[in-house]
Amino acid sequence: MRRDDKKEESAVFQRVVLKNASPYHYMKVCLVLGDESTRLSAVELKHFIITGLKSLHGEVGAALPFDLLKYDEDTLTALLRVHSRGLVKLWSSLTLLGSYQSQACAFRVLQVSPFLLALTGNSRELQLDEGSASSSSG
Amino acid sequence: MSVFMDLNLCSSADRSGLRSLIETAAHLGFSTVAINYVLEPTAKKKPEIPTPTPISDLMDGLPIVQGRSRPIRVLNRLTVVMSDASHFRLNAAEYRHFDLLAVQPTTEKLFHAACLLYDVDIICISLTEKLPFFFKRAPVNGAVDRGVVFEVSYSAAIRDSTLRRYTFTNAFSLMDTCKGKNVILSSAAEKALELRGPYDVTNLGLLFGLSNGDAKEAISSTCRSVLLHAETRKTASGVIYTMKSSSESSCQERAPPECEAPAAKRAKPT
Amino acid sequence: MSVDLDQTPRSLLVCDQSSFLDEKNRVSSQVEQLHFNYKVSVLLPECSSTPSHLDSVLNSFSSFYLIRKLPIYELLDKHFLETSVYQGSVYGLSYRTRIDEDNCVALTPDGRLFLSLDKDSFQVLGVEGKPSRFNHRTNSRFVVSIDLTDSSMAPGGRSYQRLLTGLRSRLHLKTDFLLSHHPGGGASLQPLLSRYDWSEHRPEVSSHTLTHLSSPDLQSCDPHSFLEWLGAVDANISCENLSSSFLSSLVCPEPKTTLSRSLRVTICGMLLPQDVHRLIQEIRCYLEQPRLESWVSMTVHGFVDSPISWGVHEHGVLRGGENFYSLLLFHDHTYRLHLATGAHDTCPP
Amino acid sequence: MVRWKSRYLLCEVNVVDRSRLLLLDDRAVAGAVKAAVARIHGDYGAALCSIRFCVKYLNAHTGIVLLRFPKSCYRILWSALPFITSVESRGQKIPCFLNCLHVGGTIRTCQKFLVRYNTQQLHRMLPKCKNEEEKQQICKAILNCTLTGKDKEESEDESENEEDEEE
Repeated sequence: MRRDDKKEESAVFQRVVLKNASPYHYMKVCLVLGDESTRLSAVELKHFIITGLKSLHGEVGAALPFDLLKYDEDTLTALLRVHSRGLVKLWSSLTLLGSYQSQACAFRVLQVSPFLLALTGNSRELQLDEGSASSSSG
Repeated sequence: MSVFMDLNLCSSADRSGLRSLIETAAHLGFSTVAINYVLEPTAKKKPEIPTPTPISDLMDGLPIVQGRSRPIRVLNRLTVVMSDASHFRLNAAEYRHFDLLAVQPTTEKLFHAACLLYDVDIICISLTEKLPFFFKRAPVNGAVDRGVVFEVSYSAAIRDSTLRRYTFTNAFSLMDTCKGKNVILSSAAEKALELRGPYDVTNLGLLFGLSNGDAKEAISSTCRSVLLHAETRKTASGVIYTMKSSSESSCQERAPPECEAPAAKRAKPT
Repeated sequence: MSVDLDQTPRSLLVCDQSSFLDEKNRVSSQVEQLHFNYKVSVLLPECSSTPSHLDSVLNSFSSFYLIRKLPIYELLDKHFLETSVYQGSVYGLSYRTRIDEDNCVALTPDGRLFLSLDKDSFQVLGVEGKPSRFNHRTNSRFVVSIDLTDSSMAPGGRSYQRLLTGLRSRLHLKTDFLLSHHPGGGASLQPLLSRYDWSEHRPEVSSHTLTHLSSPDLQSCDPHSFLEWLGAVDANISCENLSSSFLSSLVCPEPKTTLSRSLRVTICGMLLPQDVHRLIQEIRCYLEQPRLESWVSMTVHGFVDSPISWGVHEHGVLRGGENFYSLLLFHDHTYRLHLATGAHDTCPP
Repeated sequence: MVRWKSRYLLCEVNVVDRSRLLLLDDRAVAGAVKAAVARIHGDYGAALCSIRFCVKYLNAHTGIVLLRFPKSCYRILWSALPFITSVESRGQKIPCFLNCLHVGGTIRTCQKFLVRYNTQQLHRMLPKCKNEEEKQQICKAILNCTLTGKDKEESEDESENEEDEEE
């Protein structure tokens, strides 16, 4: 982490560059289950993720603090927040989680970013084909 | 960087399973996949070299890669599990049906030979058991110089905790030896839920001891050089490419789309 | 080689603080330099419905066109160059291509064409370029940057012919393409559009009312907490947690106040910097009237897969290609600007 | 030739009842380390702990162990050592803890450190002797042992043969 003030001409104009200073990383994940009718509550999901952390990274992993910021039970989509130092551990244990209550499952990580704002404006989600446009061809 | 590839999807007799594997891979953002046929000769019996199922038989239209407007590209690959030098026949005509050729040596001697002599594209390391040998720098460097790559598959690590430990151990010692060069990461998935997205695989690469950049190359650029290496195997040093004119139509299909490119340029690995 | 699982790829956050009244403020140039904007989201505190001025600005954002399977050599068409590119203010960006995998193309309003190509395509094209800054071990991606307004690129010239034949007969680069132009520029896109399968799209406006929103003290809040809070508002995440809670310990930074009714307006599509600039002016007018809360925040997200982010600086994707800025405007014409980029990007201006 | 870089951790096994130290053997200590790493760092740690990890030297009399870890991951493995509370050997559970004395890049540096450390310990212990006679005995015993190099005494034995450094 470095913080260098590039210039400070007056009290009015100030510019600060923060490099690698983001304290958290944010992940947008979606759980895919073999049996699509299964539903998990938020608490169950968090426990499930902790199980994965514990099996891959042991007690150190299980103690890794992370937050379930938002969770949609219908789509099994969740937003996670984790300290930047724990990102690789959390992500890898999500990747290697392969079964939930003896049914196959997989976490699809949709986006990872050091800024929560970036998760709300991902241009890869831009869909232009579904109607809503006055289309013509020539 | 080039497109993301997963050069190991397990073939199976179950066609709908294979179809859903390819569909999932396309959905996850892989632009090229290879269906892997495993040949495991033993001392007693020598099984026939399988012929790959044409993709057109498998599915009507190829699925579109997510977020792109082009369909996925499907290749065929043969993996020969070797416990004896006689199991790998040099220049066997049957091998020519496959786009990619891989060997999985099980003894140190064969590993040495595979690295330095055999005309193959990929050397698989069995990651699910304790390795019967150590990786030595000399053969590994030889393989790196020849453009042969090593493959690490992750789906065993999803299935079982013991297999996971072996995968990590073996992958880590491999990376220690080859320093992250010429390594590809692939799934070896049998079921669609064993596949993981490209960025997930990259992150997993960090646990195998790869750096961020190396891990991303392991599923893109290095895979591309494998494909080019495979093409040079079929051609005379990548300069001349022969096609049988009788079966022109079938060959044309398999020939890469950008055939007009100067062959020498395209064939250079890396 | 050593095992270090704690490291994460680089990220950059630039925080500017100044006033619109200060002559040295660079907001307009910073806004202009981010050419390809995907989404703008405005947060109006203590506001129940979109003020009519803002509404009309939002609804007058320029529309954009999607052309399917456009051969890129069409951009070098003599007629297109004369009627559009030389007139200025034409924005073009390849669509459904990913900067870390595919060939990407961008056309900037000053008439520069950027091609970010993989190694095969670059060698086949045979035009001068330079290796991407974000290559790792081997040069596997190359960037070609061409100034179409330059005299050497005039139709008929040698380098023009070289590029044209490269694109037309060797590379056959075809992609879906987003095209837009600022109406003031006088460019006309119709001749090009008429030859291909195209559709016109209007930026989508949506608004959302938030009640009982807790907000931090904006003057004292540190940049990362502020952006986190803003992100939570944009993503509809509740900050009403206890710090000891099991599920989530995200809380609004102290000291906080509660806003009874706030409005979030978003607009999404391919947005032009000129329109964003107009929106900023309108927000400043809005702030001049006395209100309960004297600030407005505006966030602009750039396209993830654009070959360039700010100015002509190369942009890439390692894991996420975030490039966005967030402008916080106050009643007294002071502002705070946060510009953020991910790992494969240069420092914002 | 490129060398495999390793780190050697010189540890002291602390037990309540010193007589039970004699029950220790290489395999028991290695097992205890592996179990602790697997518990603290999970499958990932366990996997790292099977790469070139071994108990290079164990002195059951003094309770000194020398562990070898790959250099690239010794920190993560080291962090699990404090969590060892007992070593199970020959069917018996010996409550103990490991105290890391020195971390070295070669066995030689560890040996040098051990000699110095034991000398210090000796100087610390000598004043505690009950009478002059006992002191003399010990000194004599030590002198004998260093001269002949063949130690049958129970005092500090430094005759650990220098293991060849791996190439």
